[in-house]
Amino acid sequence: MATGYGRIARDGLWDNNGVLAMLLGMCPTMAMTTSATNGLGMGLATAVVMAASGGLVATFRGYITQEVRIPVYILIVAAMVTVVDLTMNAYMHDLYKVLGLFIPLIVSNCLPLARLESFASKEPVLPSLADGVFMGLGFTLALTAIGAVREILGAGTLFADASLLLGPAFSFMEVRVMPESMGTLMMILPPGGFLVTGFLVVGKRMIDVAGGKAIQMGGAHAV
Amino acid sequence: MMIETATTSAPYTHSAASVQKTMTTVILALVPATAFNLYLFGWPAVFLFAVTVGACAAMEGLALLISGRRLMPTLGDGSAVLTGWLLAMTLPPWAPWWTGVLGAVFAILLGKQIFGGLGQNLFNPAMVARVALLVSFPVAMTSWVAPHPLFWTGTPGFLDALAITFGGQIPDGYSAATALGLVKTGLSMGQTVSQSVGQLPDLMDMGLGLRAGSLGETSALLILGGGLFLIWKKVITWHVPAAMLGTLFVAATLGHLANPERFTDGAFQILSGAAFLGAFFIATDYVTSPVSKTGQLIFGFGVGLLTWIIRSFAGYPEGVAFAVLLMNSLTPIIDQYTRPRRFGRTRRGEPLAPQGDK
Amino acid sequence: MQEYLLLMVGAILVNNVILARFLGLCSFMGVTTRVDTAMGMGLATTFVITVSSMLNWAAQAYLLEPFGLGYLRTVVFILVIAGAVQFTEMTVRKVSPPLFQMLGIYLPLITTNCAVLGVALLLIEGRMSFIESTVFAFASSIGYSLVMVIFAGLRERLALAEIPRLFAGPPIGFITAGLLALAFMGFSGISTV
Amino acid sequence: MKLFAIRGGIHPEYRKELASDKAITALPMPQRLRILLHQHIGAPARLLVAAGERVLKGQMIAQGQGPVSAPAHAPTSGYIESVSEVTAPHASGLSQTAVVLVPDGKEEWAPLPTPLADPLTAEPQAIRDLVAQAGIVGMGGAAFPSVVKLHLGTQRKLEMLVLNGAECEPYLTCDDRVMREHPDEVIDGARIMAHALGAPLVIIGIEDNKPEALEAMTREAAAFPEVQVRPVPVQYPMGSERHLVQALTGRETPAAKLTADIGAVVHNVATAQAIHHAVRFGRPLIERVVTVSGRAVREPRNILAPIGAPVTALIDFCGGLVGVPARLVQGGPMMGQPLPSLDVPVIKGTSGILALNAEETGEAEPGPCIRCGTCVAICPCGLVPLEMAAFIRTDNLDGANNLGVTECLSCGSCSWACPSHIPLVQYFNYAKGMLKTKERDRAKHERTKTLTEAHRDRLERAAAAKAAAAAAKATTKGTPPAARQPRAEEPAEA
Amino acid sequence: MNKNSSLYHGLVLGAFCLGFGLLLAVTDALTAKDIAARAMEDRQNSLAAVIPDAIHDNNPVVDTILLDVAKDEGLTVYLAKKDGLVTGVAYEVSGIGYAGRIKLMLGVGADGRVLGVRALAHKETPGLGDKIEIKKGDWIERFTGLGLGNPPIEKWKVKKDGGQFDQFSGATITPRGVVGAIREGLVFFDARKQELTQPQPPQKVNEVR
Amino acid sequence: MFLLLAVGSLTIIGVVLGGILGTAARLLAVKVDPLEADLQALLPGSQCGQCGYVGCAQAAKALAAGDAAATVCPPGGKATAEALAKRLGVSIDLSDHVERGPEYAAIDEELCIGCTRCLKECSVDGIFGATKQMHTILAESCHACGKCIPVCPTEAITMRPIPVTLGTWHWPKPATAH
Ligand SMILES: Cc1cc2nc3c(=O)[nH]c(=O)nc-3n(C[C@H](O)[C@H](O)[C@H](O)COP(=O)(O)O)c2cc1C
Ligand SMILES: Cc1cc2nc3c(=O)[nH]c(=O)nc-3n(C[C@H](O)[C@H](O)[C@H](O)COP(=O)(O)O)c2cc1C
Ligand SMILES: Cc1cc2nc3c(=O)[nH]c(=O)nc-3n(C[C@H](O)[C@H](O)[C@H](O)COP(=O)(O)O)c2cc1C
Ligand SMILES: Cc1cc2nc3c(=O)[nH]c(=O)nc-3n(C[C@H](O)[C@H](O)[C@H](O)CO)c2cc1C
Ligand code: SF4
Ligand code: SF4
Ligand code: SF4
Ligand code: SF4
Ligand code: FES
Repeated sequence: MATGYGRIARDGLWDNNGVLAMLLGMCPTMAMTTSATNGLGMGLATAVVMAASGGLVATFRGYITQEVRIPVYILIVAAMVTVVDLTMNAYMHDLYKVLGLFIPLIVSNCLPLARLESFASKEPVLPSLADGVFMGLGFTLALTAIGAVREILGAGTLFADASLLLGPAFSFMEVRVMPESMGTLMMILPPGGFLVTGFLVVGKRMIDVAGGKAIQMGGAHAV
Repeated sequence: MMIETATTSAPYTHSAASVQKTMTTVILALVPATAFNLYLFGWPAVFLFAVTVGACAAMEGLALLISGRRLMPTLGDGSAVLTGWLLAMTLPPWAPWWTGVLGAVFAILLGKQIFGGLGQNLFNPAMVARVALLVSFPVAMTSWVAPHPLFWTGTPGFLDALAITFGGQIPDGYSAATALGLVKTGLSMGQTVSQSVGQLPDLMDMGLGLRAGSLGETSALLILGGGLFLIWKKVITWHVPAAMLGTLFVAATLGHLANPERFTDGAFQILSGAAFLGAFFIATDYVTSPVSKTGQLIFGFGVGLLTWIIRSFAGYPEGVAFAVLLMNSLTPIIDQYTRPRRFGRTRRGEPLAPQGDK
Repeated sequence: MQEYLLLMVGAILVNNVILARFLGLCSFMGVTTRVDTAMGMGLATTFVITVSSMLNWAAQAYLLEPFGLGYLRTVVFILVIAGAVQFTEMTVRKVSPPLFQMLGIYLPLITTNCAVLGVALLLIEGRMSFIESTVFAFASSIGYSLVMVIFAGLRERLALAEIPRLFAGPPIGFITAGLLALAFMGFSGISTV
Repeated sequence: MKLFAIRGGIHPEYRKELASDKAITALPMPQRLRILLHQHIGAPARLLVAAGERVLKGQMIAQGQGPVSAPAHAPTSGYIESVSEVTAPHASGLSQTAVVLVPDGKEEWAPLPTPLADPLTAEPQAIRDLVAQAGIVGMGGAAFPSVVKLHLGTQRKLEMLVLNGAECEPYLTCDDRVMREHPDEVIDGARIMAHALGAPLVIIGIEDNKPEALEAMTREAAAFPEVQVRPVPVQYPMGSERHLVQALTGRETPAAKLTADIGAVVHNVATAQAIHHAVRFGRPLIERVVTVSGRAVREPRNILAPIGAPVTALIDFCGGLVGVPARLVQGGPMMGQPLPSLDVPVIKGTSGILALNAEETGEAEPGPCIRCGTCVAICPCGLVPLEMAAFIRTDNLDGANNLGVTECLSCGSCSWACPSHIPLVQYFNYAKGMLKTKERDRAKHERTKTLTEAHRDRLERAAAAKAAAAAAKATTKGTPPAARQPRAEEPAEA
Repeated sequence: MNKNSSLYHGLVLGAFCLGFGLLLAVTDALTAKDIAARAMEDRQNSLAAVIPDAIHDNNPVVDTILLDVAKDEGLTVYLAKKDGLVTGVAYEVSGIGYAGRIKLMLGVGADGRVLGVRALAHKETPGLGDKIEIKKGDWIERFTGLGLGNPPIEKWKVKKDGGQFDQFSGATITPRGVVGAIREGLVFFDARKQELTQPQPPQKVNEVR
Repeated sequence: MFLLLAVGSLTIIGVVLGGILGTAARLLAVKVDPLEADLQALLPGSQCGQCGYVGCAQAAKALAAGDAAATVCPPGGKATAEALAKRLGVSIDLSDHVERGPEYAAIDEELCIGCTRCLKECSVDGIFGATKQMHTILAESCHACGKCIPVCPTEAITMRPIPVTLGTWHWPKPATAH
């Protein structure tokens, strides 16, 4: 499938974007995007896990039998998630407090597993690592975008609390776009997650169409 | 002589029915209640009504332009105006102008045109807008006023009204709670239903509309009249309204009998909130309700029951809008299971056993 | 009795797994093009969630908690779930090939259906008893199935509608789901679990 | 007498008053008649005459072939000018083989089959023979060879013959006029049919918007206890045989079965009249009553027209057209065929020629379905037109088939009522056509498979035979080699 | 060994479990101490907001007693002591908000006045009910210094219910829940004042993991 | 101690689980794939070779293996393609599938020299004739495989569209204009 790292990067970030094109990893996409900061944090944590587990699966793929492959992949993802969880708790505690709840849920995010099945189990270590990184970054991009839109429309801010996630140096990112009283609450409530994601997929399509590409109709599972 | 050939098959005669006529009839049925209520709530209500209806028509036109369709047959069918009209009738009459505009965006763009326009939408556009506004702006959407009829003393004049609708400030001293809101707040403060209901206008006044509420909420009797007109005109049938109001009444009565201090009675329930408007004008929306009569009975039953449940147990004071949307979501499934029995077949689709000789 | 009822109502309607807790969304978007498929997926998932929640409850109560192995929770849970799922998959493949063909690649993906792990984690967080947690898991998956079926019905109608091309497919699915979530917000406040 | 409700149905504007008071008048013999060889359901008739030949009135000019077919006769005496392709009175505008007859004005009768002296005691087969020879087909619209239906009593125990005098289509008054002017002939024909069918009872159902016809028929039937005349409510499509039987008897014909399976055979009143003529006088079906109506016709009338008369002649007889009509229709406005031009001949099934103006057709540009449910409520077959149409629009023919599109009568009620003017019936006609095409393709496919297998078997057998022959040759040396001559059925190659 | 035997699959999975189990165990061993320390800091930080530093010289996080209350697990009370005398206590209280339970940490001085309140956890609507967080506004600070007599108990309500505390515009349920929780907390303090301020010697030191 | 317990318990879970799964995989394995047989039944069976495979059986094999698309069989047309796609559980877009309308082969009487070559090609025995005599094709049997065309030395055989008759005509799909 992929030839060269440029292709992998393009696929992960845009063409085959996990959220906007493949419609995978929907749960954190909806649940963790009440603000741009949350989306960014969740995305980055997922990217780390995806890269590590992609590399590991590619390394061990010779030993994994068909019958037990899913449990093994999951075991690997779960182990990576736990390692990230423990490490962050111990050494990046402020960040952990923001993301803490979300991290265990990376385990059951479909995206890492889908990539392990379709990429890392067939490709060598380095491309698998790259695929993990770029798919993860693409995921981050999408989540941040969704979070940004929801946050702006819903609360009137952008990147609120970014300094908690990224450190005080990043407090310049925290912007108030409009007064809170104009916030459309629905956008940060559950319906907003679906609506904004839907519109962002349309946005991606418009860009693709402007770029002369055909509209992508299905998600990862459309046969 | 050549005559247009083989483009459309028979029949070559048609009933006089048209979409435009249907929508116009519904609007006509709403006129008395609307006029009376606009009088009751004065200029701010008039402004908001105009803004909402105008914005809905404008959004419809905008969507048609964007999608490159012709404006006329579609814009002229009256469905967008009707949506706007119904939406305006469920807003707090003195709500600021932007609720009408944003409501039009929710109703026409999000609720209708994204799905492909008239007939394609899954959810009732007016109720989508109403609920989206309620969820998004709980403050603005729950600020009610008592009736202040036009030209009475104490009623805001034209200029004051401009300030209310376009300045967004309801002056102190006007606000009042709706009947349902009062009971709900009462309950959450530990008052019993009878204590709260004691503070309410009596049922007669509720029927006439002399109380706080939206345009479509207050004068239940005029709404009823409009509804009966629609039934008479065969625009709607009795199934949805009867099933909905009946279920709501029965559920409320049973609850009231079981625990009068916790649940209001049946008459109160069907006369308050948007029950009548919902039963005759909203739950009956063709597009989003089942097509068969059995389906409509089930639909009405569902709306009635959910309305009572949401009003009695859930956080929001208003149940009809949510109940309608919830049942809208079940409509395709209801449709699938309530198809009529085909001629010569059993309900399950097998051919009938021959009867007759022997 | 009443508390179980409230627990169930809460799990099915108020804090619906899909629409309020955002769990299991990939299958929600993927396996809902037809009502019967959605029903099949709902059944399979209900089975997996209920069984694996019981097993996970046991694992928590008799292994992780007594020995202070809390950090292994995620790993152990997911292994139990993976086992339960793959066992179900093989059974379905054998017993009902048509169902297997319909559910296609989703059966293995039940493993990564967040709803399964999510419900298990919620049980532990809520410190529920065995009965409570079983009731909760079952009710949650009923809520899951309910919304799956409703959504599938809506999508069958969408398939017949003239959706503008830019919105056809996933976007209109998301928007419909958003409106469905909006409708379900009507239940908020019924019980506060 | 008790009547039973039928599901759905509509009440269109009937506009029968345009022609109902006009007595049946005979059309002056036109210059040319064009008699189609295929005026009925079933196999086309086989030509018996050639150009240049003279034929006599009532002479058979084409013979039915196969079990379901009907002959054609010369409506008058004259010369066969040619046998040529002419535009058929059919929506497709395709052409069909016709015998072009130039009348000689002599009206000279050919020898006719001997009529039955007392048909009511005759052998049923004798009646059926006469009906078959007379080329009678159902005059209620479907043009199904009547003799086939008269066989229904041989396998089944029938309880009644139902005579269909509903004439529920708007505008049409030909059956009404026949019943008013010739009630005796209709009732006699009905009794003959009942006898042939072995049905003890005749029920004549007439919509109660035809009081004169009811009165005349009731009066005439009084003499015969086994004949009942019953008014039925005005409700389109009361004339559909399954619905008429249901209204009269309360019995519902099971899907994929005939009304005969529940004891009733239905015939049209004009068919009864034609059978009366055939059996009592040996006369073939060579003319029929046609209602020419519509507001675009100057003077609507009921015309007794020879089969094969050009539609133009009928229109001219009515004083011509008023302006350009929006629609020209053969049959009723609900189920009729649009005519490609006025230059088509009258056939046995032509009950009406309508020229309708735009106001009458009420056609408008279709809009989207607003799911008003009207079509569901009125479909007399309990179908869901809106859903079927949506499936067909999205090319999901299987979906429409599952919902029963093939059971749709094409009665047009749904299209008539649809406020969005969706051409529902056309969707269904299209789907039915496509499904039939698919079925034909599938059958062909099966046939190809069988043929291929036969071919392969044959080759194998031939190869085996050759090998055997070679072996035999090896044993009986010296025999001269058989002349190898490939025959068509048996190519020598393996 | 036969790649298709059950044992082989078992061993493969087992091997991976072994390997990753080891990895996790090691990670846990390495991080456990730090995590515990972080947890302690967290607890201290949250207590610091409701118990001013000035009034104690002990570590309230570890200086706790367990009161048996109607709830099954008992209520952990953190004690602030100066020179061995209890100067203040802190414990968790909760109220019903719009979307569920709101958990608060309430600090009460020995004199029965509120030392401070902080929201620990809640699910209120962002933009409406979340103004009870100190991050979103100082509303929660207004209780500091107040006690049951000041204002009188019947005024410990939101204004809408006839009390003296402001609700937020558009959200009454959340503040009602919070005010109610604090009121109940103070009533509890009154009722159990003896036990709280003169704790019995066998103090139960809560193990912090 | 705890470390041992952790690693140990996890390993045991893993071994047991893997064992169960391995066993289940073997016990529950679905033996033969009935797909190929089903697919072959759906193909015309005329072994015409237009698909590029040696015959229908090979075409079915390729379909089952996923090497061929559902549209592989030209003579089968849209109907076969749909049936194959349904059996394979894939969705195909046939909207721009240009289908040659139904056709049949016909022999030009003037040109036919009666060489009998075409006759041998036809797998449905649709061609009749004898040596040196004019041959005819039975239109009802011909399934338009076209194999007879290239072998004809005088190019007497051409494909003709099967004409629409009153019996096969049907209403066109209404134009959707809104
Ligand atoms: C599209 C649009 C949306 C608005 N939404 C809100 C809103 O959600 N809440 C609100 O109070 N005002 C809203 N406004 C109105 C302005 O923000 C208005 O200035 C404000 O209500 C003034 O009230 P304040 O002075 O109390 O903030 C909106 C205006 C527009 C044009
Ligand atoms: C919708 C519909 C309406 C019909 N209306 C009439 C009618 O009014 N009169 C009539 O004789 N036949 C009518 N028919 C045809 C009858 O079903 C039936 O074919 C006919 O009465 C049989 O008699 P025949 O064979 O003598 O024509 C109608 C059929 C359909 C499907
Ligand atoms: C989407 C939504 C979220 C809400 N969230 C809260 C909340 O977090 N806290 C709260 O007290 N009320 C909340 N409410 C409740 C309403 O604002 C309710 O009308 C109000 O609390 C009742 O107060 P009132 O007596 O001022 O009308 C919410 C309402 C809506 C529609
Ligand atoms: C009886 C009747 C009731 C209607 N009710 C509504 C309604 O509640 N909300 C709405 O937006 N449109 C309503 N409409 C208008 C129209 O059906 C609606 O705009 C469509 O849902 C848009 O596709 C109604 C129309 C009719 C005929
Ligand atoms: S045309 Fe067919 S679908 Fe329409 S009403 Fe008549 S029978 Fe029903
Ligand atoms: S009558 Fe027309 S608009 Fe009404 S439901 Fe049927 S198809 Fe739709
Ligand atoms: S093209 Fe079709 S008919 Fe010909 S051999 Fe291939 S599969 Fe068989
Ligand atoms: S195209 Fe030729 S070879 Fe093929 S079936 Fe027709 S006649 Fe036979
Ligand atoms: S991320 Fe939750 S199911 Fe896919």
